[in-house]
Amino acid sequence: MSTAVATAPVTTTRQEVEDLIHAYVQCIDDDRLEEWPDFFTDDCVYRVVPRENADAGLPVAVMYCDSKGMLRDRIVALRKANIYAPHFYRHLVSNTRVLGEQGGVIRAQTNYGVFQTLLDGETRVYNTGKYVDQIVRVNGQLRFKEKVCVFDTYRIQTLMVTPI
Amino acid sequence: MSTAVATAPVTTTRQEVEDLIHAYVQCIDDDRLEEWPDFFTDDCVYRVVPRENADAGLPVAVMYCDSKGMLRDRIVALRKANIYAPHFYRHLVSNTRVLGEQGGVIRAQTNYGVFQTLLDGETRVYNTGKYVDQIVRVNGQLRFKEKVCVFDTYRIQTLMVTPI
Amino acid sequence: MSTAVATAPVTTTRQEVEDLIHAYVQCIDDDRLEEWPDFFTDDCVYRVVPRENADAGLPVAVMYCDSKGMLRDRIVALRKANIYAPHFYRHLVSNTRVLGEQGGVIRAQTNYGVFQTLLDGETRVYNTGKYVDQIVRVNGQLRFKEKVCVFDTYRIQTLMVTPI
Amino acid sequence: MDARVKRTGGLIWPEEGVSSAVPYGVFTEQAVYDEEQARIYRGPTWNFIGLAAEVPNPGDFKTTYVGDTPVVMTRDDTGAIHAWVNRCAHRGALVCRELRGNNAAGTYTCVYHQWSFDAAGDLVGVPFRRGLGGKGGYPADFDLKAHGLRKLRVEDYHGVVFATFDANMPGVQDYLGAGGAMDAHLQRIFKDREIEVIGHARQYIPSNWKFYAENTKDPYHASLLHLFHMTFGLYRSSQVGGVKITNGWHTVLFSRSGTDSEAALADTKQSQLRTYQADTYTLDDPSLLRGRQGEWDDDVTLVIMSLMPSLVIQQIQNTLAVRQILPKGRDAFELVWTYFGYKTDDEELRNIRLKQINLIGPAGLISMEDGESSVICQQAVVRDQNDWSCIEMGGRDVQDADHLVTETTIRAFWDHYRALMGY
Amino acid sequence: MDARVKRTGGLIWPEEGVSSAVPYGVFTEQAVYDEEQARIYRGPTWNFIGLAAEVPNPGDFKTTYVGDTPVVMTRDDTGAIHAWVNRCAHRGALVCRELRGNNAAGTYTCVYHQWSFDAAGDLVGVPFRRGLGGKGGYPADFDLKAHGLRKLRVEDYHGVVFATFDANMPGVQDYLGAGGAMDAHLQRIFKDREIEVIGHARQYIPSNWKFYAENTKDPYHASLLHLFHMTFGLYRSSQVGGVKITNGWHTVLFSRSGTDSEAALADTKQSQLRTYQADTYTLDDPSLLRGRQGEWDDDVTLVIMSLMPSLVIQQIQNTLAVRQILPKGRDAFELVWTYFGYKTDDEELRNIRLKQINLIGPAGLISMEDGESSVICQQAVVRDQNDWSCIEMGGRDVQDADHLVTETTIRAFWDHYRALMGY
Amino acid sequence: MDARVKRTGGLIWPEEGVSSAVPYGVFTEQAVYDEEQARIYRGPTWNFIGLAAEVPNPGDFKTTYVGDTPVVMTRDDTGAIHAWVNRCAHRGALVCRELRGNNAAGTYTCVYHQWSFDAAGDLVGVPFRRGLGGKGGYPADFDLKAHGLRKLRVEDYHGVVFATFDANMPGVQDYLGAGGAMDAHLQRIFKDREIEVIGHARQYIPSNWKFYAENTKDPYHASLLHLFHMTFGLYRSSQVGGVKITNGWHTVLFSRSGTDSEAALADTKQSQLRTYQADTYTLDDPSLLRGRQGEWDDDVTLVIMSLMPSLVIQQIQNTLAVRQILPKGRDAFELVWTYFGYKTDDEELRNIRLKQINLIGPAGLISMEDGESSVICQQAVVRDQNDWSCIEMGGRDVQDADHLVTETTIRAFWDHYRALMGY
Ligand code: FES
Ligand code: FES
Ligand code: FES
Ligand SMILES: [Fe+3]
Ligand SMILES: [Fe+3]
Ligand SMILES: [Fe+3]
Repeated sequence: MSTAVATAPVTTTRQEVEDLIHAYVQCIDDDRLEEWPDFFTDDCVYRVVPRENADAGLPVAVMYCDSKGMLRDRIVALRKANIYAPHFYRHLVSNTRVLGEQGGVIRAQTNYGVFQTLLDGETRVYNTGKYVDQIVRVNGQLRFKEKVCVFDTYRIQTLMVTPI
Repeated sequence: MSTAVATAPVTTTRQEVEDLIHAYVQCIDDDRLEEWPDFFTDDCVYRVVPRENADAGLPVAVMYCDSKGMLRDRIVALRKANIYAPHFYRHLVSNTRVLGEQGGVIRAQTNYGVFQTLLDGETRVYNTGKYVDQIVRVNGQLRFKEKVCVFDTYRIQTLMVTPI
Repeated sequence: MSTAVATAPVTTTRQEVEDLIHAYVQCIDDDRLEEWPDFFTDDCVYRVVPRENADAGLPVAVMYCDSKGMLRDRIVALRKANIYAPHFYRHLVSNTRVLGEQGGVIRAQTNYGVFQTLLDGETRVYNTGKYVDQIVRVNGQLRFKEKVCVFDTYRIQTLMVTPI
Repeated sequence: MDARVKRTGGLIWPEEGVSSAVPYGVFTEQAVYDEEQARIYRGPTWNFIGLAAEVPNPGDFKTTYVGDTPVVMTRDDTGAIHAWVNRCAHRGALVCRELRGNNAAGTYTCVYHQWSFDAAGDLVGVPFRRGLGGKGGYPADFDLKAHGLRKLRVEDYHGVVFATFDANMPGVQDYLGAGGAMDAHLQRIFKDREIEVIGHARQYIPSNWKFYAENTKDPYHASLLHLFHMTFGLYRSSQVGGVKITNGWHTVLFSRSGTDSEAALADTKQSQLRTYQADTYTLDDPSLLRGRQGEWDDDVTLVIMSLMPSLVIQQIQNTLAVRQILPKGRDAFELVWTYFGYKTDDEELRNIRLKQINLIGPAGLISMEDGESSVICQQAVVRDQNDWSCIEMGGRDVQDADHLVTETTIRAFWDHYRALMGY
Repeated sequence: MDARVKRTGGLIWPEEGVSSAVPYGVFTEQAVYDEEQARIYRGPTWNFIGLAAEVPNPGDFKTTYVGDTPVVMTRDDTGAIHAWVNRCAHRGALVCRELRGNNAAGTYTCVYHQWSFDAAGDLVGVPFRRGLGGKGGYPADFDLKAHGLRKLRVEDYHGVVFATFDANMPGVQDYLGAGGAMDAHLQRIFKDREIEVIGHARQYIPSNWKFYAENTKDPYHASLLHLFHMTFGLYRSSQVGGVKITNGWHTVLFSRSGTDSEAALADTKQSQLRTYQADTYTLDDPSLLRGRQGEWDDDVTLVIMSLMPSLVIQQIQNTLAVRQILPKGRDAFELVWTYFGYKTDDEELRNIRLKQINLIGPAGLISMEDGESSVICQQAVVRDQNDWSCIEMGGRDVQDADHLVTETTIRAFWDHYRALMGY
Repeated sequence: MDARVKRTGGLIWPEEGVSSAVPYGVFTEQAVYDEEQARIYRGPTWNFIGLAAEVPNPGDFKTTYVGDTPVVMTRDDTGAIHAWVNRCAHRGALVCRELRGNNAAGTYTCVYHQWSFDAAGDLVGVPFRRGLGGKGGYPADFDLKAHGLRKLRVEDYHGVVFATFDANMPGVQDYLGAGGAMDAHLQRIFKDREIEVIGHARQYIPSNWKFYAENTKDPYHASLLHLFHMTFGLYRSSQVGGVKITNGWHTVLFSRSGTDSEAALADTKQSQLRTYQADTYTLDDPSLLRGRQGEWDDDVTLVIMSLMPSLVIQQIQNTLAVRQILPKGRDAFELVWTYFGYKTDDEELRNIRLKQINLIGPAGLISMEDGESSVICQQAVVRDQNDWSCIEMGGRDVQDADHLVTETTIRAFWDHYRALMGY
């Protein structure tokens, strides 16, 4: 890659980050949720934060996991424990921007929209917001060290069970 | 291209596939539908499949064309024959992923959302889903050999006439 | 960059235009509106045009600024003068296409969707359309010489104050 | 005509027995809609709830609606089909929350407090009935038998399953007219045939369900709205065909391709219709229309059976489908398509059926236009609840016809509708 | 005040003749809304349907509404303008399904069964009238003349086109007050001028249409809501201006920039208002406000004509527009802007008009705030249908004023509204 | 049971005093909803409007609702808390248009005409009151005092703030039952504790608010709907716990983890419940459940206080939250969560509270299921307004219980509801 990196580092990096995010999103939308935790590092932090709190500087997140184990537990609960309306997501992501890289940690930001379809077959705007990510390389693979989803749609329709 | 290809084959390919899909989508949104069939090979397959059937392994598609001629007939009918409410589409596509290449056939997957505006000037979420594409090179140009649109929004609002 | 440019000029350019548009959109969505005018040249033209007029060849735009000063005045008014419901935008942009380059002016087209959230915390499809841009280089930076937002959603919900 | 005021919705109707006009308020008034739910969908009618082939195995179930009441159709381990209102007898939750599936255990357990019911809707289990550790629990006189789900009567007629809220209904065959045209045509498609469901499609149409009822009973529009019908002769008012009415409001509409009488065709050409472009309009790939000839030996190429209030059965060329009409309020309905073929289909024939869905379905080059026509009617009748439509093609009476230039079938519908509604 | 109960919506109104207070239920009750459609929009009123310049040529048409009834405005080949309800006389479909266009053939054909009507709304053709090959067809006594579209009376007054459902209305000029202020100001803009439509804009506002009616008749708010008006003196309550009332509820509001009386301006400054920052608030590019002076020799720089129930005509600096108010239910209305200039405009003047739309339109630095004020009123009056507003600025009576510190025009509106509604 | 017809919504109720059944129409009829707003939310009830800690400083304000009426809660510069209807006394606009903020000036100025009010809701300023330059202005007898905002009575009870429209209400402590279980449990959490708001969350749930009221008063469902409760013993019907009822319809539900009686646990295991998988279901990272033990010395690990009509206060393990229930029509309500801790929290404890929100909130592994259960009830009761639910767990009477196998608390709710509504 050296050449490419030399000639257009940012471009390349944006490409890579997009590849990561695209794979992440497809994994959720294709309902391969068991693979979802693998996009994170073992000591990851995953937070889904209402913009209402983010703007007010309040710490409450509706989902807050500080280990890959907790991510797995979320999925096991979704599969075996929780009661909610069957549904599927469709993510549209856009304008991924690499904000910087320091000590091997890449900071990136991406807009997303999640469109939810319930069994009635209607699709609704369920959740829009931005990903604020810290990404690292683990054996050559990019992984989320921290992923914060700050969502605009702080009036959640009924409930949230599937990760964003 | 050799250098670029050598240095970052996947990246380049994703670029190209995105270019194809972007051109395809723009063609529809700009209402240049007469050009739409030219994005396909002569012996193409185009299917628009409700997720309800795809998940159940049932073959029914709401649109199913197995030749470029049938694609043309769709457009002629839309222009000259069919009665429906005037409208326009706005596609947003995202996370195109190249899944593999074999025997000159590139398999790719892309999320899409179609936002429809009727003459009242209101825009609604009309159809979200994913493109599952098989793409080949015809005189250096990428073309769809097979395009399957699996759509989440299986409760179709009124009708579907414009291709997805 | 020469190598990259040499090897894949279009790709590279699309990258750059996307970088510009992504930065532009993020600036609005992050409510850093004071920086928004800086994405334009001093003698810029910014027009937000209902598709109803564009299709009929009528010149009326709901926003029409022909100088960077007018863009600044829009933001000052939004901050200090105007009365409207507090809200935020989330842009999703897609299929940026570079249509050509002539005399240093790059013509590009991009689909966008703006999702608006009011204080009730609900997110609605507020405005979809396409950017038709003329872009130039100012001290190595890409800037909008002309930006025309042709919007499908010509029935505007209540009012428009934040730029698209 | 004279007119008489009717209470519900304050509508003014033509005098008794005149069905060639209807006040538009019947499509807009909430009071009318609510009364329809009581007097029609829960009244003396058999409502389509599915094909037996949708629940082939013991434990299979499907959720659907009768009118706008959610119901579940189940098959128990004896193979019998049941239907019950999808509302728990405890505190009202939906008992069944998927579109369809198989319930191996054979019991349907409400998620809220885990009351469980069998396939027939009888209550078979209640957690903590006797309390825990001697505390709490249900009263001693609590009787499981008194807390079953609300059951509907069900009949599987040649694989087409109907349900009714009315305990005193005659059987389905009597309901649709034993030995009549509807019965004959239904048997023509279903009797002794093993069918196979090949897929579904759904349209949500912002229009009153009765506009669509009119549409499916309307031989007049088929030539005039649908260019594909008229130009390619899939259906033409000039063809040999007709309409048959059974038990008041069920109707069968049929025609044979390529049988246009010279005289009728001549008259048609004279009319200079948008939809008739036989000489100029062609297909680039005619394979769409190249179906399999003579699948039935009667050469009938199009049949539309309108089995009120909630079912349309179609054969158009080689496409077979049932359409379920689900009212969703005074100004919307959902149309649920279930396509099927026969177990005996060869691959080519199966592919023909799949291809012809390009003609008939939500994106059907023909049928999409029926959705649109329903919508533009609803949009136009926002006011003038007491203006009347004009349903006089083919006369003002109600009777079978050996031609397709009539609205008699629509008059039949309104006639019977008024009787059921007490108008 | 005394109060009297009124039946519709159970609202309690101030005693007869007192218009300085209104029960908020008038903005929220469905029964009130429905009665308005009958007594106002279909009652003794002339409703704006478009500018003659929108249908310049024979065959041109435009779809719009009177109240919430869809209507079509057409120009026939003699040049005459017609209007009819957009509902087919056969079975109720929309006859015309585009926003606007030209119908070369001159006939309007319903897509459903191809009944065709001429520009005046008369039925001119019916397919298969005599049947096909001797079968079917309409009854012998079927009379085309009896099945025309529902027509409205139309009048083109100096290029502004109005329609009414009321056969007995006097002409438009009498309706708005012959020789009165409204008539004079309308003629000032339109009489003997060739206008050119330069574009449209639409706002959908979740508010009752009457909140916007109050707003456009309200000289009081203009200085206090709109910083741009007040700070840049486009409009100031301290300027020379006034309000004129004609035929009960039509009102004209006008002012002249740069004519502020010392005393009034001094009082204004004292009030310490958010909207008055003349000394501190400046524009980076003042070209926005640099219009063309003296386009009219009377130096009137702002005129808002509120021509009830559905039209606002404006001149603000050099922007010219008509605003059509379309009620969309008790809690929403659509505002349709049509901007125009004169055929005689030079390029610079035309560009000025286009630029000033930044001030007045859906994104107008001034007018956006009128949309917002309507919405926050609707949001606030969800309950307390019988609490009253307070409309006492400038007194409690109804009369013309030579100043802008009054709500007399709003009182005039309610006065007349109550008369029409029988409150 | 006997039954008696009730006028509103035409519902048929069980005979007087029987609360073990409710007609489903109470969840669907608009007339019932409107009457609730008048008789309950604006009737003899104290409605939660916020925590005092949400408006800690003079000038702080917060917009919220009482029922579906928009109100504002303010703190004036003396530190007193006020509440008033958020509707301008002039012409009805929302006075306050943000969620929350600080109003340094201390005056609330309506944007429409800049009438300004103080924190208590009194009118303190009106622009152009005496006109401008001697013209216009308000009548001489115009009295500021007569045009204040509509005020509610407010009481700050240990930092929990309530408001009422009813002037004659006893104090909050009497309302919830002085010295009773509710009072004791509320004080246990709030009395003499400095709390700190750590964030908010909102759910919009398409269900009638009373389905959620039943849910929060329902010890029966907690073990049977929530696997996490049952499997991990956060709550189990077999634990030591109980329910207490005060002043008719306020209820407290509490339990202690790890106190399951052998007998009760044995009965539970026998029941073979989906939600009980103690032996097989484990967490990969148990830190979620590793809270801080003994934060309170009574070892109560779960308390749900349902303080009618609009508040739930919870302590579940170490999560502390108030939930405000805001009806949004007959078929929707909003649930507003406000999470808090104590100023004295160490960092670890604060983090525990944040982490346990994974259990209790819009995405709570437990509480998400309460939202879902409310929705599926609403979806199931579209028709059959006069079918009855069955609320007989733990008997048919209303009394405190020392166990959790009962619905007596729900019966208490309906009992009191009927009294207030006159059913
Ligand atoms: S509602 Fe079904 S078990 Fe309680
Ligand atoms: S509805 Fe217009 S022609 Fe039949
Ligand atoms: S409405 Fe509040 S000041 Fe006029
Ligand atoms: Fe048809
Ligand atoms: Fe204004
Ligand atoms: Fe619960």
